[in-house]
Amino acid sequence: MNPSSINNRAAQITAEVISNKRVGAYHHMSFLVGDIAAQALPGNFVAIAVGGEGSAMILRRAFAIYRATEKSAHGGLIELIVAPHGQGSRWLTSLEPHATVDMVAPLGTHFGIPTEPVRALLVGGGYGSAPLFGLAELLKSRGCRVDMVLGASTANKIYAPLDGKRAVSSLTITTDDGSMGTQGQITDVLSQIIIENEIEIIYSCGPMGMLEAITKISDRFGILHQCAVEESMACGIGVCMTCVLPVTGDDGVTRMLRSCIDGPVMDGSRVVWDSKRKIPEGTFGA
Amino acid sequence: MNPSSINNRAAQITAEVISNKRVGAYHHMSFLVGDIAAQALPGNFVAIAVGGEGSAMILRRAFAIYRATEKSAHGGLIELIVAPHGQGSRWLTSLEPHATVDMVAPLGTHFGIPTEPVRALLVGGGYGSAPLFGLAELLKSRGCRVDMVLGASTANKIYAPLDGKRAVSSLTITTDDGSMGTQGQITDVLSQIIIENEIEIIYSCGPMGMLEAITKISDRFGILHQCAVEESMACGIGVCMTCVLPVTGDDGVTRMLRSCIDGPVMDGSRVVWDSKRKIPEGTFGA
Amino acid sequence: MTFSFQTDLGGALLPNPILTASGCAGSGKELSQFFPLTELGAIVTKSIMIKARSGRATPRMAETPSGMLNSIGLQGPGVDYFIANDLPWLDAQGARTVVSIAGETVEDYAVLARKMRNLPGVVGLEVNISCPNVENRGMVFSCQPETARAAIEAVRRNIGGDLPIIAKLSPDVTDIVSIAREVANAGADGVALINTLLGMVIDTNLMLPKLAQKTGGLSGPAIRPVAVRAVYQVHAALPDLPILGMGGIMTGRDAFEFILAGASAVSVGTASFGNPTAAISIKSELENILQEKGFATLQEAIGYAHRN
Amino acid sequence: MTFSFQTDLGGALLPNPILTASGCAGSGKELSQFFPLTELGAIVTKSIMIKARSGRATPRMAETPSGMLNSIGLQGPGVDYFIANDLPWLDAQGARTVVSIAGETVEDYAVLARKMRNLPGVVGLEVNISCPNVENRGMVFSCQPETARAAIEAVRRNIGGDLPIIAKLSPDVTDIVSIAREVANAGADGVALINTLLGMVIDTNLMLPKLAQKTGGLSGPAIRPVAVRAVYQVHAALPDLPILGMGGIMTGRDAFEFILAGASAVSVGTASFGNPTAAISIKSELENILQEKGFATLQEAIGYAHRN
Ligand SMILES: Cc1cc2nc3c(=O)[nH]c(=O)nc-3n(C[C@H](O)[C@H](O)[C@H](O)COP(=O)(O)OP(=O)(O)OC[C@H]3O[C@@H](n4cnc5c(N)ncnc54)[C@H](O)[C@@H]3O)c2cc1C
Ligand SMILES: Cc1cc2nc3c(=O)[nH]c(=O)nc-3n(C[C@H](O)[C@H](O)[C@H](O)COP(=O)(O)OP(=O)(O)OC[C@H]3O[C@@H](n4cnc5c(N)ncnc54)[C@H](O)[C@@H]3O)c2cc1C
Ligand SMILES: Cc1cc2nc3c(=O)[nH]c(=O)nc-3n(C[C@H](O)[C@H](O)[C@H](O)COP(=O)(O)O)c2cc1C
Ligand SMILES: Cc1cc2nc3c(=O)[nH]c(=O)nc-3n(C[C@H](O)[C@H](O)[C@H](O)COP(=O)(O)O)c2cc1C
Ligand code: FES
Ligand code: FES
Repeated sequence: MNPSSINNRAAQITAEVISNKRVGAYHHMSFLVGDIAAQALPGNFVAIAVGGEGSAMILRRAFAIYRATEKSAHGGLIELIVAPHGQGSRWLTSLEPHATVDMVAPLGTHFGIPTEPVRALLVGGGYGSAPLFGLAELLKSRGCRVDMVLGASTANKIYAPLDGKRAVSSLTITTDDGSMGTQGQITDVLSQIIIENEIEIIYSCGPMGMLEAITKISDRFGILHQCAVEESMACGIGVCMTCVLPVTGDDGVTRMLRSCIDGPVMDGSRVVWDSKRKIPEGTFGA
Repeated sequence: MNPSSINNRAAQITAEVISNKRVGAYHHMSFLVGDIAAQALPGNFVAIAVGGEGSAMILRRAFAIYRATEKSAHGGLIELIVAPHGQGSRWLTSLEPHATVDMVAPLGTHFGIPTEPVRALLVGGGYGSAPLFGLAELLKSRGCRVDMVLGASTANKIYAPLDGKRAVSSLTITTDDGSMGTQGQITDVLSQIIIENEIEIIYSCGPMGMLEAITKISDRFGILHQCAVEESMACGIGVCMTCVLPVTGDDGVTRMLRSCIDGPVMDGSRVVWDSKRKIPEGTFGA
Repeated sequence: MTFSFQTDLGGALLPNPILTASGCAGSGKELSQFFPLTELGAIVTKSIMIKARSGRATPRMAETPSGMLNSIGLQGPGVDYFIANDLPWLDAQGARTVVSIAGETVEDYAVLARKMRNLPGVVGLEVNISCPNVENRGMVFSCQPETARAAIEAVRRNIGGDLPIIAKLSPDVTDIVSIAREVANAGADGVALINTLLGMVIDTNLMLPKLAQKTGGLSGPAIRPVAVRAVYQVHAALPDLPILGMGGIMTGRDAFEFILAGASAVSVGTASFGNPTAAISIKSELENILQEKGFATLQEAIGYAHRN
Repeated sequence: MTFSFQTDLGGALLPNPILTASGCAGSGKELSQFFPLTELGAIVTKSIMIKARSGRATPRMAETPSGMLNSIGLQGPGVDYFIANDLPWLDAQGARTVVSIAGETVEDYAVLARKMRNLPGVVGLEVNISCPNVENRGMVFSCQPETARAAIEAVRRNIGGDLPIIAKLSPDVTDIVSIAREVANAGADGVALINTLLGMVIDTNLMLPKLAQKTGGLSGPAIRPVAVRAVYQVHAALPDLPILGMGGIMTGRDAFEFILAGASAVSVGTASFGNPTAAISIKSELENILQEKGFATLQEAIGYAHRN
């Protein structure tokens, strides 16, 4: 097993809800988190206990960090984009300002930042756009050109706030139903954008199927693809082994790695996709 | 088994919290309940689902009706006195106005009202005073003289609001620590009050130990004692058989009766007290 | 085309697959103030014994995380009172009744079965064999293949006619499939899965078991994964044996889970304590889900999770 | 007088009775970012097998009411990697380690036991016999008295020295007391109660079992009443057999329940997933409760609910 890179910056805190606004199909929520905002890097996530005292939901829910601000008017802030999907996220999005939550953050790996300016394409599906805006800013501050493609089933599931787009040179939107941008899927427009903008690296976040499809394209072009995966997680801190997926290492060996501490950001071309419900042949220990 | 008197006036409704005020150790809470307020009689109780969606608490909590008002400014109101004791009652007392709860009401038997004016003594322990004020008003409106004794461990557990006391000719208070009224227990003062006021019937509500002690006194004086018992209840509507206690019927046979539908108001002298953790000998079916 | 919600529970034809769970619906009267009993596929009575029983001492109940413990101890007035009073009332409502019977000896089951002949409105018999066998050191009948078989054989021999026999099994066994196979061979037309799990809560204030009886039966959503697993395993091994599934069903989604696992019908127990109209909501929710998923009949959905 | 929180788990002397549960603390490193591992009575490792294992396919997890299902399938790097890497790290932290071992054959247990001789920082061995026995149609070792005995005897014969052996039992049996008696006779110094209950969740969208492996182990507060019952029963029958209690312990109150039922120490599993510092809170809460209740030592409280 690969020695995992434990994110030693994580802390367990009580975070106060500062704001909670509906934006399309999502809620933009910000939390007062103190010092740990300074520790968060694009791609990291937080894990929040949901349901309150006496809840039947005993596991935390993970959310990608949309933005971390060290020194806001309130102090350290972390912002999230939450889809009210099931019981846990509905509880979270029902919280009013001043409510508090138990949060562990920041967790997981972060997007790797090239040491030299590169031409980067950021691809987000649904709320998967959340971690990309902070990344875009960081890349731009390092002199990179940043293009962005966002896709969703329909317009109100595209999360692309005005201020978030500041760092982006171009933004392409696709929706399955054509209610915003180009009708179709992200992958329909990707190749052209890669060619036109001479993309050298792709960063992505979204549903696993999308990440797999992007990997096929990035592999074809022979460019790097860092993707933030989303596996079902029980602990978020590396102790339960529920969140694994098969990843091939430098030694050519495929191992079941934890997406919470060896991820969520992983090298797309190293992930053995389409491994749901089976262990790929030849995996270490299979 | 005795054919139980099912309270056919019960309905399941969504009730809105109208107010929630701390009074001493308790919360006075009022709920908008519509038509069912008209159905409630002193001694009846309500059963409220606690914990909200996704709660690990799957059973309702029972609360005696403090007051039911058919036509308030808001429409039908039910008021409760809730002690924030454990997880369920803490959840309930944390609700803000406009929150809603799932309530089944009114449930159980009610205090029997004599057809002729009598001299009644109402005895309440802790939040057990709650159902007695509405009863006092009703008795007074029927021409009864009403005396009242309230007891608790300490002053802030005596619930006796000014407007509640209107119908009462005398109010005696005892506290274990002497922080209000006479130091001691209700039973220390009872005999004297019974004699002085020539009491003909006792109505009581409070901890089971207190009800048992009152029964001993009422039996000695040979006067009626209607008490509202509080057994741990899973359903409140007569379907689970968890809330039983042994009660001797007219036929001299002791049966395990459900305190939720054959009670909570029962004839104290018919209850076989001190039956926790054992079935009294000779009980039907034992 | 109209959707068919009908089910066949080992010969009992029911208009819909939602039943009450034994011991969780009083005598029927108590629930009838909230909805007409005819709305349900059937009413399962609390387990009836030969003689009246006081049940266990209190406390009989403890709430647990997403569940509860009970030790009612089969309180009831006995079979003759039941036949003279409760059953005619149920029949007068037009309710379909599944009578649950429980015994302490094999002979008890035989006697009770004979009493069940030709009763009005009775559509089936649930044989609760999750009871202590007084002739065998109090071992629960359904915990041993031999005693499970003996109890069911006694019922089969004595019931006469074609009243369906559903054997209700305890989950507290090493291999529930082997018990199900045994009772099927002994003549059960179906199995009811699952009864409560044996549990205990200790009152940390008194520092004693909370229930007077010390142990009790665990029910509610906490046990649902165990129940679904039992239904799935038994259906996989004995696909032709009808199953009445139960254990923590609170919503139509939960009922659907049992149907997919292989239940032909489901019982709603603990849910009714928290919500008197739970069974009715579950019924309409399940009907909606089945139709949304494109099933034309309930029948098609039974065991659907076993496809590959 | 100072309060004594010490416990003796079948020969393992621990400064306090709070341990992690096997498979719920990673390699130790992951939790050590939240608190020093020396704070706990001991760290129980995930079950170590002879060879590396990829574990089961995903999904491996489903949340359930007040619980969760998992089918990790004992993913791990194998015993040699463990001895070379994880154990020295734990020892360097000063952690007391209880190594959990798991095998697929009786011989596996023998081999693993031999490897456990003279390891640094190891204070005990937990023998996870809730594993499928490949030589016996995949039947779980601890589900049959004979196979449970065989596995523990193999460890006893091969361990040498006086490392305490704790046999970890599955609750999915008809009679857990008889299994506990069997492993005690076979040489176990104590028992760990309980492992997870076999359960299933069906994904009602996919209409298939949610876990790739279909069934999984149910843990968390949902199963606590079953666990407390098992501890109580085994302590009542075998009062001298030390018990490591677990199953849904979330708070100090819950831990106290297990101590009162008869556990000499407790393991915290699923609670750590929802709260990385759960074990530490539980430890201080339990210490407070014991003192409030007037116990001078933990020892006095063990099995206190059995008094009469
Ligand atoms: C690394 C990571 C980042 C995430 N970022 C975001 C985000 O920025 N915004 C957002 O809205 N959601 C995000 N999610 C998903 C989020 O954690 C919840 O799964 C989602 O909100 C549904 O939870 P629920 O309680 O509402 O739904 P339920 O369906 O009631 O919850 C389901 C349970 O299933 C598990 N589960 C099932 N499928 C998944 C899955 N695909 N991913 C994670 N858990 C699953 C959950 O852990 C939980 O135990 C992220 C998940 C991960 C793992
Ligand atoms: C007929 C009746 C009338 C009541 N009236 C009032 C009232 O007016 N005001 C008030 O504050 N409380 C009243 N109670 C008590 C109330 O129902 C709750 O038991 C109490 O609020 C504690 O619940 P909890 O969830 O906070 O505590 P927890 O201790 O977390 O809840 C405990 C669980 O134990 C059960 N339980 C244990 N002991 C008792 C007991 N003695 N009585 C009832 N349930 C028990 C509860 O049903 C629940 O399942 C009444 C109870 C009954 C049965
Ligand atoms: C209070 C109570 C009483 C019960 N009484 C009986 C009974 O008399 N006979 C029986 O076969 N099962 C009895 N059961 C078990 C239920 O019928 C059912 O099998 C179990 O509770 C699981 O379903 P649930 O989780 O929906 O309640 C009882 C359960 C409860 C909670
Ligand atoms: C994700 C997970 C992995 C587990 N892995 C193991 C294991 O490797 N060996 C073992 O003996 N028990 C294992 N268990 C069982 C736990 O050690 C414990 O017995 C059980 O979960 C009950 O305790 P809990 O409710 O506190 O989690 C595992 C449990 C979980 C939830
Ligand atoms: S979520 Fe527990 S190891 Fe990743
Ligand atoms: S509380 Fe269920 S019968 Fe009384």
